[in-house]
Amino acid sequence: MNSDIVVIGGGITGIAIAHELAKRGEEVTVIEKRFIGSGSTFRCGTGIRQQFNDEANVQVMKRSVELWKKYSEEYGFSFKQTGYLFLLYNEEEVEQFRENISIQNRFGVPTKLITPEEAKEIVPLLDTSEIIAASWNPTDGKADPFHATTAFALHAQEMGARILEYTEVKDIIIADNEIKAVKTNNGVIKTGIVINATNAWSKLINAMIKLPIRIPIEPYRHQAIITQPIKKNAINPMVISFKYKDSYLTQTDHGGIIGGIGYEVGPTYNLTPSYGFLREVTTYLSKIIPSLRELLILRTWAGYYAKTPDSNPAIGKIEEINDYYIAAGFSGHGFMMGPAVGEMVADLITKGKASLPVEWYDPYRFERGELRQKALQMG
Amino acid sequence: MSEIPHYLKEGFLSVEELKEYVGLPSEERLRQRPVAIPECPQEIPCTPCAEICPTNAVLMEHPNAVPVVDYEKCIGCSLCVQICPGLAFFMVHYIGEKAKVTMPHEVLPVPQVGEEVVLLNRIGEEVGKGKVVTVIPREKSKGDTPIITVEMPLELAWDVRAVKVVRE
Amino acid sequence: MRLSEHPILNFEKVRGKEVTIYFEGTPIKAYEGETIAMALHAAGIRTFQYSTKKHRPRGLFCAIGKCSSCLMKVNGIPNVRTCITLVEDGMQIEMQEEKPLLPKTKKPPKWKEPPRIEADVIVVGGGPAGMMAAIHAQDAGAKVVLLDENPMLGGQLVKQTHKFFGKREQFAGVRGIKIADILEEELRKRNIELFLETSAIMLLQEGEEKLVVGVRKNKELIEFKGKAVVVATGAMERMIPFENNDLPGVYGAGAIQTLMNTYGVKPGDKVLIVGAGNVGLILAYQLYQAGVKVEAIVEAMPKVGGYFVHAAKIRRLGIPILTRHTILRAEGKEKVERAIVAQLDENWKVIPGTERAFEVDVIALAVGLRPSIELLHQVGCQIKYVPELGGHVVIRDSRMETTIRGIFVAGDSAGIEEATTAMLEGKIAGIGAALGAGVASPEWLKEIEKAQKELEEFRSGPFGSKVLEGLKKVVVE
Amino acid sequence: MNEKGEKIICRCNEVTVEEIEALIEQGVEDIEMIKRLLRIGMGPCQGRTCLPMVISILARKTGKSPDEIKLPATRIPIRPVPAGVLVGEMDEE
Repeated sequence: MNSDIVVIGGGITGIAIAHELAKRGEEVTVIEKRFIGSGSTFRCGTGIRQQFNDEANVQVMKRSVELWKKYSEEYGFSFKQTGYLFLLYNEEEVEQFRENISIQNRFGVPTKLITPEEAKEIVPLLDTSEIIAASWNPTDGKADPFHATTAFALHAQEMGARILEYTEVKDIIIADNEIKAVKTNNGVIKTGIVINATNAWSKLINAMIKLPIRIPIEPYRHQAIITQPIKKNAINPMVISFKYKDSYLTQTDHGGIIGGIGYEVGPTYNLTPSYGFLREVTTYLSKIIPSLRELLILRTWAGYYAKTPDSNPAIGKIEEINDYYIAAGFSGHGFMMGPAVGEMVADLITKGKASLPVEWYDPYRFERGELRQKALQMG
Repeated sequence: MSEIPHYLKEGFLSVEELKEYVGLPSEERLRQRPVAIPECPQEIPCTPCAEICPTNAVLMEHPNAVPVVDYEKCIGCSLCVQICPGLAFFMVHYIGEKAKVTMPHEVLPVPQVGEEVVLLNRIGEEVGKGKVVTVIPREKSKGDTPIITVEMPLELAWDVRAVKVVRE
Repeated sequence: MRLSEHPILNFEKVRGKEVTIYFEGTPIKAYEGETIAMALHAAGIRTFQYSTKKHRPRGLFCAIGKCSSCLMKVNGIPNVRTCITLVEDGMQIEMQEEKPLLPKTKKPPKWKEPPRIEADVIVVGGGPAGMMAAIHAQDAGAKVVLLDENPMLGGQLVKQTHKFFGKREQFAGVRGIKIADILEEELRKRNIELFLETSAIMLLQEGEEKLVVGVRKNKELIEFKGKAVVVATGAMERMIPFENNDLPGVYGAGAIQTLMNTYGVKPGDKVLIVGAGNVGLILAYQLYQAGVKVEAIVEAMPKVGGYFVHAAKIRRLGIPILTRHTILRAEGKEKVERAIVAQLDENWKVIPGTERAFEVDVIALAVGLRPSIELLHQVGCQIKYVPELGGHVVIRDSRMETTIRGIFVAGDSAGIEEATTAMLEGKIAGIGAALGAGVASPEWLKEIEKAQKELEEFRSGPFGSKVLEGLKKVVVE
Repeated sequence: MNEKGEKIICRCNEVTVEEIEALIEQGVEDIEMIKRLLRIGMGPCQGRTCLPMVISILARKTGKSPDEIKLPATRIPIRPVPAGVLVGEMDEE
């Protein structure tokens, strides 16, 4: 089999990249070890926000939200702009967020500071007794990861992309620093361009090309819970509280409350949820929304934050091997970045440069010791 | 798949099957005293009838074996009828033109001695009327199951295995 | 409607003081000792909720807290499992949309370290297998603690009014309900610590020992630390797909037995039973004893699957058994009013033109049980799909130890069989656990061997051969 | 007699036989995908009622044996628990 471009990894990143490339008429094949989304995408917290604390991420996420809106309408999957509400408990936090907000506003993202009363109007079940303000962006939102990823994949295929599930990459064949082919458990695919979109497993793929630089991406176990379904409009936005262990929660389309806290274990590939987490997450989340105490917790599960030291992904072209790109290390916010990353990588491949600030995600920054400002992340 | 016997298809033993699987006692024996008739043709792990019989008349080679009654040894004490968890043991006794059939009766109401009851065959059809001559109530039954003996016309002795108590 | 007289049962135990509960504001008579669902059913209430998407009426199904069909709002708290929650005087019960509204101002719960109970052997499940495991583990020298999520011990035994089979020393000839009493007496004699209304919600490895986390009365977290665990969590009724299979009035066979035999509530007036295995046949007999008309039993196979003697018992009471028949559809507006059945040909296809209707208000599904292995699967025991044993079961050795050292299994949760084998397996697992916990002397191995021999003997007939086939696939040394 | 009724597989999420078969016919044969796209097994009973039927439908339609279809993971808590109970003490209002 031949393919001009091979994307390794069928999560939102790989699928979005393939979708964008196929849209531009490129021949692309996605190789996924299990089924699409089976990595971290199908385990994510579903949130999509533009509220970041640096210019690059704000611009990228603004574009991503535009794409989420466009494709959700075109393809018919759920993307709701129900907003993100960061609860702020002291002057220091408020100051921090004032700065973030001014960066966001500069790029046209309409975040603003609101009062606890206003916050309570948006989420009546909130316990606002401890907050002094909140950061509110009504254009942030959430999407159903299953339907979204499947929709992108389906349309990518309609536009000519090939998606091979249950196909695992065993080796990448290189000669004279040129990629010749990708060897899988189902045969060999001749190709010259490979994109590593394997996030938590990117180390393994990087090893196959004997990547000469250090790109530290490690899998950390994070966990989440889902409750029984309750009446709609109970908790519309994604509510965040850094005070209470970086917790986040929101209501999903089907009515259950999904949420998590900054409880991290790793580096590890073990995805067994723990008792300790279950008690902590219920403790912290019920401080934010006390009536949660009555809700039945149906299940916990775990997923990876594929983390880099500055919580920003590595996106870019590797010079030493032709042509090898990487788009991995999303540190807990890969789902939301998906469509924009698709554009950025497709731009790099077809035009050699991107209109979004892709340099911020320079894969070489770790080698150079030039870490970026830590990206805003919760859970 | 081997041929499914009639009793498994229908859930009841035909009289022919009864003769084939169990073998009936002689008329002479039936007139001597009540005799236990096992209607249990299937191998299941169950032994209380063999264990309770005071004269070892119930033969069972191993716990799954079908019970076989040695009619000569059987003294007609009805303990097997009382204990059988499957309610599958009966006693038959010929006296003159009548037969007395002893059977378990685990539904309400339990009839009284002398009461007339409706006789039911193995598929619950009403086939006649009979008179209750003995009742061993639950408290006195070794197997916690009331046992009744019903007098009926002789020709019904091999059909009737249950009764219906009808009161105003 | 409540049953008053019964040839075998006495309902005084579950009819304590009379109390009043309110359904949507209407007062209903109930008795202390009953569960909410039973009281509602006795008052003729069949529909407990409507499903959100398609607004389908829903009511009871399994009646043992596993299927979540009976959820209602009780005293303002949503999603209470009414089938295993006891009534209290003055309770306010309301139908909830499947998506209830959260109550507003509430104080957040306070962190509390749960009490920790320490023992050598923890037994999860107080049915015949669990009780035997507890009794023998204690006799073998272990300190035992037993949990069961129901308000009473006995598992399925408390509903079984029929006499058991096997040998007399295995309680043959004794009614299930009496066996439950006998075993409970043995438990209490030994002062084994009991936790009723306590559901195990997880099983964890903590260092060298095991941790079982339980929730009591849906209010309190309790931790149980032990060296070995015996999981005897029983089985759950299977469901089959037929049209309108979620109408109120379609019940698992076990649910009807709970209504009728445990709580003395009449399940309905006319019943159609699907399945002529032992459960369906016994259920038909129990319904007849309770004064409920059984219109028919339909069985897809060409023969009766359960013991012939159970079938003979009901045929002579006039209950028809229709082999090679299946149920097509349940009909009725808010609840079952009719069942449509049809005949099958040799290839399991419906023969057109053979549809017939039975006017019934209850359809009992007795189509098979499957082992409840959730706790074992969650902790990581290896499982395998074995149809002869009822579905997914754990791999274990001949001493009932699973692929995780120190975790044992017994009873229906190890493979669907009977109470007799459950008790023998419970004995083996209990002694095995005591040995595993290091508190029993090796002398006890002889008792395990004795029980293993009895099991072999019990299983040596044609009914046991199917189980033996299944066991070949899951027993490894 | 009534018109055709729905054969419900997942009671919690009202998923019918037809919906599952349609998805399989579209090429979705992994039980984990069927679960996520139709939400079978994701309700309060966590698959206790529906998973055996889904596995049997999958086996029937794909020709695989039920043993080859991996049962989705059972996670803690194995039965629904009110969040407040997991924390500890629930004071009455």
